[in-house]
Amino acid sequence: MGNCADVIIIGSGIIGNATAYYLADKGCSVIVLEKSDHIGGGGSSRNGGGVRQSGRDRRELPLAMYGAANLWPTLSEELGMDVEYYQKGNLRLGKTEDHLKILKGLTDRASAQGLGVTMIDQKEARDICPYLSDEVIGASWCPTDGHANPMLATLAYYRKARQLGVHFITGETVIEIKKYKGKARQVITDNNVYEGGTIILAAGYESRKIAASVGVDIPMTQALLEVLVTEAQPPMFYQMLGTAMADFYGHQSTHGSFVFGGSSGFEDFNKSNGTPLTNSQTASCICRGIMKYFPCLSNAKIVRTWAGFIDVCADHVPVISHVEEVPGLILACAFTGHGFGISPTVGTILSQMATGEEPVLSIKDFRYDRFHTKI
Amino acid sequence: MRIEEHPILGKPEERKVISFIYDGTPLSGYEGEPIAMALEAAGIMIHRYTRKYHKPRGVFCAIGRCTDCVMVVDGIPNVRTCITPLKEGMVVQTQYGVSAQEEST
Amino acid sequence: MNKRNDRFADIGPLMPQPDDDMIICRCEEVTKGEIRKAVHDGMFTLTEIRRYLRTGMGLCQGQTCSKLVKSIVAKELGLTPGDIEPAVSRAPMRPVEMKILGNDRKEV
Amino acid sequence: MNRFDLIIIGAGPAGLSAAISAAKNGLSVIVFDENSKPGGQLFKQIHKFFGSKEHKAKIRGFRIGEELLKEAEDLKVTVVLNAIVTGLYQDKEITVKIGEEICHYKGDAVIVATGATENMVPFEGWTLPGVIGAGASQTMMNLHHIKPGNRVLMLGTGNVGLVVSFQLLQAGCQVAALVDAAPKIGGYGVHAAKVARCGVPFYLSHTILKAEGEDRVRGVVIGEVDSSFQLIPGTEKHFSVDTICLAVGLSPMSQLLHMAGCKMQDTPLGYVPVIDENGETSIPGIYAAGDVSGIEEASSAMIEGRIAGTKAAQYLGFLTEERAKETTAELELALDRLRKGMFAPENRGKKIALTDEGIPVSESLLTNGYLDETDLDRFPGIAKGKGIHPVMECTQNIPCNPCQEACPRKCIKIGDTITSLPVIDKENICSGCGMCVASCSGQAIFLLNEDYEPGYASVTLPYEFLPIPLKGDTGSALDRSGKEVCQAEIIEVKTLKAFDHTTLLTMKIPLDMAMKARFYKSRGDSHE
Repeated sequence: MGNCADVIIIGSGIIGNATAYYLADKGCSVIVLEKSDHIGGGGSSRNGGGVRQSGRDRRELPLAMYGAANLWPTLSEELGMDVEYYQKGNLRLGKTEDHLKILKGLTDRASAQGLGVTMIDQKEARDICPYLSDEVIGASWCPTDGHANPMLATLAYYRKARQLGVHFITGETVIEIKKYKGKARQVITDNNVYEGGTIILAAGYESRKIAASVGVDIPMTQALLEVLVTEAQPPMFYQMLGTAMADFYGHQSTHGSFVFGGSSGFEDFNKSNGTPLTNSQTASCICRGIMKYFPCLSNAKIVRTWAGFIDVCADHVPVISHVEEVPGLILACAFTGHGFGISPTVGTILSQMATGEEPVLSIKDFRYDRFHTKI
Repeated sequence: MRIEEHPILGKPEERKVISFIYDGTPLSGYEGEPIAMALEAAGIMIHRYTRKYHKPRGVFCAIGRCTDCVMVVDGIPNVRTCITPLKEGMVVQTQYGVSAQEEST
Repeated sequence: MNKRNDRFADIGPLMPQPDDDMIICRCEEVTKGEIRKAVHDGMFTLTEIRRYLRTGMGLCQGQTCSKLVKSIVAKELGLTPGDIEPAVSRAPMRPVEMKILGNDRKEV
Repeated sequence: MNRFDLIIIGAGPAGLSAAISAAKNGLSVIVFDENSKPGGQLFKQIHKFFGSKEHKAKIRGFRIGEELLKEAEDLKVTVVLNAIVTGLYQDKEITVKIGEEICHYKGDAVIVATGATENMVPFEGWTLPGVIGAGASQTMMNLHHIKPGNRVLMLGTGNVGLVVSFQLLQAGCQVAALVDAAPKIGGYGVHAAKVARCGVPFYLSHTILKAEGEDRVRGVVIGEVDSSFQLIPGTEKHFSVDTICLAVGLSPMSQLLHMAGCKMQDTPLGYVPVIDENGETSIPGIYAAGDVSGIEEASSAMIEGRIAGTKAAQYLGFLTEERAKETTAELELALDRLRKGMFAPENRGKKIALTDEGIPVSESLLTNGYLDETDLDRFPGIAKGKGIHPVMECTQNIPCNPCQEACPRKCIKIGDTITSLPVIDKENICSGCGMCVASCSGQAIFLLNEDYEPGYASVTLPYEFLPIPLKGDTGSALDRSGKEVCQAEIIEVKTLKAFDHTTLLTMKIPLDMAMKARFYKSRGDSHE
């Protein structure tokens, strides 16, 4: 294959790897370039693993619903590797009337779009998850939500795509994309030049700098979030958890350890030395958030905390789009921290876009040129 | 097996003898010595059985790094017994996987 | 910079060895054979092996096994252990109960 | 925010030394250590240290620890114990678990002195209870007064393997064998000789094949390996033991430095931060000292600590550059003196055939753990003499000279290069006081008197076991390999405070055994 392929994908995160798999499955030749030394080194392996539909932006909900119905349930089988997907529902918890009001708003909008999500009271919530603190007075409940292991899912797509002949190359920093006779053709890295019929840019926040090399800009910023994991616990419950005020989110994994993410309020301001570093206060804040809802976990030992960047789009919805002014370039970035749950759907759509097929769902809401001033 | 007198270190300084419960049976040890040492002195080497292969594990590094010596102490699992001081009336249980209950499998 | 960046490079077939069922990661009970197979599945760095098999993700966070896993991965890739980057070290250095980790807001 | 001029993580030899030299220059210093006792490895080391006076030679490790602690307390250094530093973040901020809470501290400078942890080598059954680290058994014996087992097999013949094997014998355990895959013993010959003359066999070019037992270690099988470490079929040997100690090297615990973002590198001495000669990492104001910056001995860790403490003082303006350079230059010389001789870092792995004096080294010492009789007469320290005189079976260039200072009559000369072999100064007459025998860190000096009685000679040897024999006891004399060679009668037992728990036994033996008998075994007592 050398340095030419039908499709060059920039970024070996969950989106890049999934797309590579679906393309190889269609018989395309694919090269995936990853800047870091690790496959899935970015946010894809660092997130909380939620595969949820409730709480999604109405434009993004169809992608989530399609995945939960058609792709996630059979993914482990399809990729020949357990991605630890659970469809045991999502509880978004509330402790005050205001919380319930927020949850009610989200529930009504989503059910209007056909998602099976309802408000439940304290008793029903505790029937589903008996470990809840009795201060929880109600929750929104979506039985078809779930969670999976982001590390395994990212590597499972990679492993399968690699088996199907996709060339993955790590340690390749993309400098620029170059047009050839008006069409995006070359991907130039520190030490190589690659050529592809189609170029898919799926490098998270880094996509902004690369897109600029062909005169395209995506309005997004970077935020630094943290996640923590506990020691293994006896099996307790497998619902995906969240709260009205997003104090924390997370779930128990197959291994028995609980993975929890959360926010300190400084996500847009946390500093790093270029690599995602934790700061000295966030993990403690997440712990306080968790214990408010799950006092029974207060003795659980935290064994690791880590951080990850998310690419925050101006309107908090991703860019999944052809770029007419740069034919042959497809953008897939700015997932704003909730790309994992919709990655199988997005991978499928991107593989259809790259092979001229009609995407299974409309992507008009995710055009790259949708950003207009407020007046 | 305790060293009564050591050629270089001599006799250990006086320590209070206290009692604790190990898997339901009362044992005695010195206050403040690591739980693992009190067990070792009583000839108890197995601290836990691993979750996947149910294999016995005991003290390995004795400085709180390898976590092989963990047991359920006063109801809390994964306590590193090689660095946790013994206290009067402590309840120490063999750990099976991640808890004190022997798994049914 | 990991020398084996071309993940399509042929590292030869996975040859079973007599000590494949030996436990290497004591916390998560991962065997040598599973580590070697993971390399042949495409996992060329310790971070990938760690995420793929959970080696080094147990209670001791790799303090006991990371050096062993490193030499197994290096041997399988035909590299020296020095070429393999260890996984990133993260807080907490020792397991800390949630209620203790959450107890840090005290104006001193 | 709790802020200090200097935060030191680890109160071992390096950490305490750094705290002392920083506090001497007026810095506000706080030291954190996760253990309940400070001193790190020092309090587990009960043997007398090597080196020279400036390295606190001939003092036992734990006494050095006590000295350091006292000095730190006198200088008002705060040492917080049971304090686990859980993270080293940006802006030199650390989080410390103390009791039931997490405290935040910041330092204008940070010295990481977190030491090392033991390497592992897997073999079938290595997860059985009873397989422990050599350092673990040292902790159990010397800190907690617990015997790790009754009968022990030691894997690894570096200094740790040798020293801990001797300590196992002192604690009353039996040592079945010392095993190493390498063809040669890795540690000091004198340490090997101490164990060999107790009758403990060495199996080099051997490795552990299998630990036997279901619920705990019940036995072990070792096998010989060829030069490429492949098993030679049919060479399996079984030992019934209840404990297996692994002394296969140490690795720096450099996780905090890696977390903080310091540039790291993989070296034969472990995964360590890239540091300059003063221990400063790639992040200005963050230093690494002691084993965390590269595995060496406690003696070098103490000096590295003092260098880092001095540099931190200069970095924060408490010391002028000139004064700092003066101090560190002197310390670097002391450090350099330690890094000389056959076991110096630059000689690591090299085949050394001759001593600095050009004397062929004893092959037997490297493969069996004891000098062969044919080796004896070519070494300056081993010679016949009139009346009582010292015999120094010290045949390797190691940085050590306590015997030179110990002798009141100046009978022993090493000279300025402390790695030279000890030489007997014929002009001075030995008084038989035994100070040299007691002060030798390697227990390699004996007093010989071939004119004790017609047909008989006396041998005075260092003895650090219990029970201490009594004058008039009879038993057997063992040769350097621990084989019983003749009857022996104890004619003198000397224990002085100055000997610091090394008892001097003098035994009467037939004259022809004078250059053979080097140890004593009372009847019914087995050290094997």
